[in-house]
Amino acid sequence: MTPELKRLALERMMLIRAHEQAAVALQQSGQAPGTCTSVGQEASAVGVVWALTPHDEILTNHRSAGHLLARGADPRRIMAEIMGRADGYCGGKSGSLHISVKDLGVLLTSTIVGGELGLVTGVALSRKMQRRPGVVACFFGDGAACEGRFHESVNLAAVWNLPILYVCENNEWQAFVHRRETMLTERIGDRAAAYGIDGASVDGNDVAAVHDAARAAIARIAETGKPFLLETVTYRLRGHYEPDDQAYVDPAELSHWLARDPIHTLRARLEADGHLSTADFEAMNTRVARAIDDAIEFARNSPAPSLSQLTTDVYA
Amino acid sequence: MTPELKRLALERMMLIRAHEQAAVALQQSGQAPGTCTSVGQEASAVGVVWALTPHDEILTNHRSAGHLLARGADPRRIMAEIMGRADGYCGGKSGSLHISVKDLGVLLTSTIVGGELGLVTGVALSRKMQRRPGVVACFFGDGAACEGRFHESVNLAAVWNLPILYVCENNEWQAFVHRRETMLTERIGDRAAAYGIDGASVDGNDVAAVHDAARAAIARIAETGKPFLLETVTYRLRGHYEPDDQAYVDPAELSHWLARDPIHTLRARLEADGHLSTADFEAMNTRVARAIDDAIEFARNSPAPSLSQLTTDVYA
Amino acid sequence: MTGTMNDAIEQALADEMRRDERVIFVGEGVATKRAAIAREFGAERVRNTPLAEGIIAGTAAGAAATGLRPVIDLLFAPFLCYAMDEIVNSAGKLRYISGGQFSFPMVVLAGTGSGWGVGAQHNHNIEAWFAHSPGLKVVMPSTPADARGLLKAAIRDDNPVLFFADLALLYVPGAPDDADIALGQAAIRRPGRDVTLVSYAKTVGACLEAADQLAADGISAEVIDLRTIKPLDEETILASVDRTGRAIVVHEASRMCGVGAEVAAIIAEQAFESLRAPVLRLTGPDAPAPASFVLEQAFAPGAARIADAARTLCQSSRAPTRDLADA
Amino acid sequence: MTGTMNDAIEQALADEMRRDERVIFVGEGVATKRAAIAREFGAERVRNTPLAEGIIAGTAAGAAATGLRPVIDLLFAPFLCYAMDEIVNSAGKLRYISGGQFSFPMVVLAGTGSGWGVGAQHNHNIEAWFAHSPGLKVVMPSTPADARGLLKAAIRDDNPVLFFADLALLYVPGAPDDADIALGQAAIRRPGRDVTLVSYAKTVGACLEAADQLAADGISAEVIDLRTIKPLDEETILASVDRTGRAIVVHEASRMCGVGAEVAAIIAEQAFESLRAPVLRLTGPDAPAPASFVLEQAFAPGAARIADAARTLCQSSRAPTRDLADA
Ligand SMILES: Cc1ncc(C[n+]2csc(CCOP(=O)(O)OP(=O)(O)O)c2C)c(N)n1
Ligand SMILES: Cc1ncc(C[n+]2csc(CCOP(=O)(O)OP(=O)(O)O)c2C)c(N)n1
Ligand SMILES: [Mg+2]
Ligand SMILES: [Mg+2]
Repeated sequence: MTPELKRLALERMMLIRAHEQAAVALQQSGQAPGTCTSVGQEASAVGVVWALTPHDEILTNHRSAGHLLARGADPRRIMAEIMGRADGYCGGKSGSLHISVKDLGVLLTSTIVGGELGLVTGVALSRKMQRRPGVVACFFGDGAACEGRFHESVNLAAVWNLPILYVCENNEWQAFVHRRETMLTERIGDRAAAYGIDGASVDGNDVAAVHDAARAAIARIAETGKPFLLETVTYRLRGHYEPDDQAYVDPAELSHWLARDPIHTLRARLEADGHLSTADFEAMNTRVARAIDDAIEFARNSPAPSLSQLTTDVYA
Repeated sequence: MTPELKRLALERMMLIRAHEQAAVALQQSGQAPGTCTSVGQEASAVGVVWALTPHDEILTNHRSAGHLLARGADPRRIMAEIMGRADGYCGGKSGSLHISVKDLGVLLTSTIVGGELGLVTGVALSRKMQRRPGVVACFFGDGAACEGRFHESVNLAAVWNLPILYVCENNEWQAFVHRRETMLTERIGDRAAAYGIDGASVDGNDVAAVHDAARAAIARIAETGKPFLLETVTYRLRGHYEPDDQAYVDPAELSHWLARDPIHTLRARLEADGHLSTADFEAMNTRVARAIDDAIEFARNSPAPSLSQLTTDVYA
Repeated sequence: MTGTMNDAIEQALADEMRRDERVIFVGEGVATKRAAIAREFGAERVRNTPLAEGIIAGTAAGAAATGLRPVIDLLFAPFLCYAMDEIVNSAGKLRYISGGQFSFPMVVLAGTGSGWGVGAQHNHNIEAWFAHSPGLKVVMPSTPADARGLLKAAIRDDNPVLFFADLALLYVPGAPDDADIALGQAAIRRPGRDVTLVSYAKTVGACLEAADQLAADGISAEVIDLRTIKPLDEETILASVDRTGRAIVVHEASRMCGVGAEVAAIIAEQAFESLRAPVLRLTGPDAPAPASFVLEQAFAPGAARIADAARTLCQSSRAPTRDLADA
Repeated sequence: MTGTMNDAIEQALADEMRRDERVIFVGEGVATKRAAIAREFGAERVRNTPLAEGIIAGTAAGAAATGLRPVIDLLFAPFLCYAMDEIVNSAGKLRYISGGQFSFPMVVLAGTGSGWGVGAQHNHNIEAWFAHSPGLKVVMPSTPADARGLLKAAIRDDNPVLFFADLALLYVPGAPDDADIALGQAAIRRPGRDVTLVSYAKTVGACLEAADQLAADGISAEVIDLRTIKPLDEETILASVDRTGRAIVVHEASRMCGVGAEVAAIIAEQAFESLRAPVLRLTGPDAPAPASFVLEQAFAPGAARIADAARTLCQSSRAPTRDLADA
């Protein structure tokens, strides 16, 4: 990443963080239901999504705000969806857990863990049969990697040569269960070998490293025609779902990762390299704050869906 | 295996083959529904099952005759079950596809591909929590290894240290689909690494090699407390389910494997080593033929289940 | 031209795959077992899969949402248990959840029902599950012609359709003539005045047999074949019961919360004034399907049971309320 | 002593785990979220799992068949879609398939229903699926006390029991007193003469509210809480309808092939002579569950709708057949 791109990445990561903090505040003040925030995972989202072309597609899950905002989704319509309003991306029918934005190629978002893994093969098959170049990125967690659908999906994609960038965002937690309680191996990227495809693991808190790894993976998919399994090693800095006091989290583990906050480290590096002035940073802060204030304002003013919506969009 | 044990193994393998051929004949003459025969896979069944103690347990699937007969099940009651008679091991309610024999530790036989994989973890958990030593052997096919439940089962067994001997009988076919259409890798035993456990692949048509590999695997389970994934590389010499002309099978592949028929090769080896005389072999043939004739006779004379059985054994 | 329901399914597939190149056919061994289809349409559109129902259904849903029109063969109904998430939570719900951004034009094929002696893990009539779930349609034909017409309609429909083939009917010769049949239209197989027999799949034949027996006793039974279970053709059912004043619902699936419960409830709610007798259900028992031939044959209600029930019903009847009202 | 349904579930678990060391508690995060249970009974009996519902349910079935009595928490009802094979094809059928060699004493816990705004992949009332399937029992309580008694009965039962907790009721304070409650017994929450309201889970409250409103109009409504869906307490339902001559079945689950269809069908068949009016069903729509609060609140039938329906029913009624017969 160029310094310029890194600065843009920092601002987008700050936008994601601010969005999540706003969602938390709204939940705490009873203005919105709980959400699964991506606090701490912003680098993984921006690093991968910015490696995609506008024609590539994305499948994501319950922890999607980072992917959506990295892709350029409108914070106002995301916030409206979280608050269940008519102007939300899904008219309020989804809420925060499965926000799709077809116009941006963010497709079939599911909160069933493993749902995206079950659907992405079909999305990639369409792309392949319609002779559309590019890839489909599929974001899922370390928990989803324990579901049988992970096995079925990666294996089918390998056998059928589907252009899928599997992105396992390993944040060490599966709701209230630590990843180490659920698997004996450390690196999910290594599982690629079991399917005869390539894989890699990257520091998910270093946006530049993630971006490079994602671009290399996409190049590899173009070369081999096969899917690629990329693991971004990161950490869930807030609880699983608001509210969650994380009393069950080892404080040492948490502080270890707090010290590796992807936003703080990126900012520090940019400043150290002389690519970011305090003024630059303040300007970013201001723009981000304004965008999120607008989003909240927009969502608050958006009407509730009309009751007639209860039974629309069931059948085509 | 000692020469004596090999002779016994040969006779048991001949019994399995004769049983399957009888089942085929009954189907062809309209006296029994179709079955999934284990013709060609007798060495895998006898080699593994004879490595178990009477206290160990077995889960198997739709292709179970070899496992049942190797374990010492009564050919008469198997045949009666296949013919849907009252004296069958399941009173005729199962038919050939899911024959359990609890008294022999052959538990929860399922014809849902992957069913045994989903159930074996619980059987092993009971054994472990009840402090019963030994292992649970779980027979499944290369097709079952494609089901998500394979992934979930092996992973949970690894994390929970369950004493399971996973035995993947890779016969190159998954009903009407060749294994190579379903996976990019050649050796299913290698997948153990993805779960942090040990695995191995063995010539599944060499009963002594299978037996040694199974014994080594069981010893390893005792040592590590972890499950073991053993692949027996074999071949389905008849069709998937009677009747099946196998028109879809490459004749070269079939003849390659016909030349490696586990019964013929074992017999030839024993004869070459001077451990089997023609008289010995004839005597075996006679005993086997009589056992199968008895079985058919018994099954034919067994009554159909009474209609009252339609609704028994539904609730405990 | 004659053929079986199995032929009809293959013909409908070929017809639609010729008509619309977006239609693909996917499943465990479909390219092997439907060799003619595989030859004509090629390996890209006719695909064998690894043994994994969940990803087959998920792939279909993902492909349907992005421009293809998949038909998947999951072989036997109980195997759908591995694909419930993809069928119900994804294909059935993601249109709604997304506020209408996606549609799922896909068909799921599966066989079920007594006849092959394969037991409860290959034979389980679960069509009611899908009727109970939003966003899905359900078809279960009783003739080759209906199978052909309904499968074509299912493939052209923009919603996920579950297409269940009754194993006992799959290889029965018939006339799979090529008539268009819209989803949601029941067929009156035999008109009658005294009692309405509502059924689908194999038990339609039992009802027709029963109707013959009843005719001998001077009882005129009307036989309705639902053909499509969801959307359900309530009009045809209610119009018939308004005429006959008596109804018996017959199917192989078990009783509790089955399609028969739905049909009986609709009649009890919307044809109450016309009813002259209790609405009866004759169904399979609350038990898994046995393999043994004699037990399997006893599972689904047969003609004798149906005729007996109809006779009792016609004896013990009263005038309908609408007449009583004037009394 | 007061507590919520969630407390009651934990108490029942603790009671049974103390009483019977074969009872184990397994699921994603159960050891974390039920820390007191984990502390008391230890890591061997209270187990967190990898994220894989299918193997959790399969492990429970395999363990149940070999001497343990597992209780598994699958969290939310839609997640059962990943475990249908283990619940339906294994736990529900292998006793029968094996000719009675195995039994499956296990309990599956899951939450569902509107109230949390979590949308259709966390909220889907699918209890009817399991009522339709052989070998399974189904419980869905409406009070903390019932939850405690029924969960204990479920854990002691030798069959697989699906235990659904209505999310809207889970944290409502109540009195989880420790009474034994047998499976299969409905409760008459309020006696009445004119109309029977049959319901379960959250809509029981709506029926009681409706009954209050109706009382003001001089209509006396009887409210039946099924508590157990399978086995269904037909006697209590039929006895009530024999007295009132009118019935409305109310639930949040969708209409087609739901529990309401079964109850209405039973009434139409076995209480026909007592009926003075059509049997009505008030249910959730044929739609996935919306997340938006206003839409979610409109999903399940409320007191006003129930009271209106009851009023119409009581106006437009006739004398029951048994009286008409003498006319
Ligand atoms: C099939 C299914 N099981 C359980 C859940 C409840 N749940 C939601 S998120 C979550 C944890 C997922 O962990 P992971 O896949 O690592 O993703 P993360 O939340 O850590 O981003 C769980 C258990 C679910 N939504 N779907
Ligand atoms: C879930 C499920 N899907 C499909 C089938 C149909 N079927 C029965 S056996 C079989 C092939 C199984 O292949 P494999 O696991 O390799 O075992 P093999 O038959 O080769 O011994 C199939 C597809 C089934 N019984 N269950
Ligand atoms: Mg995680
Ligand atoms: Mg095989």
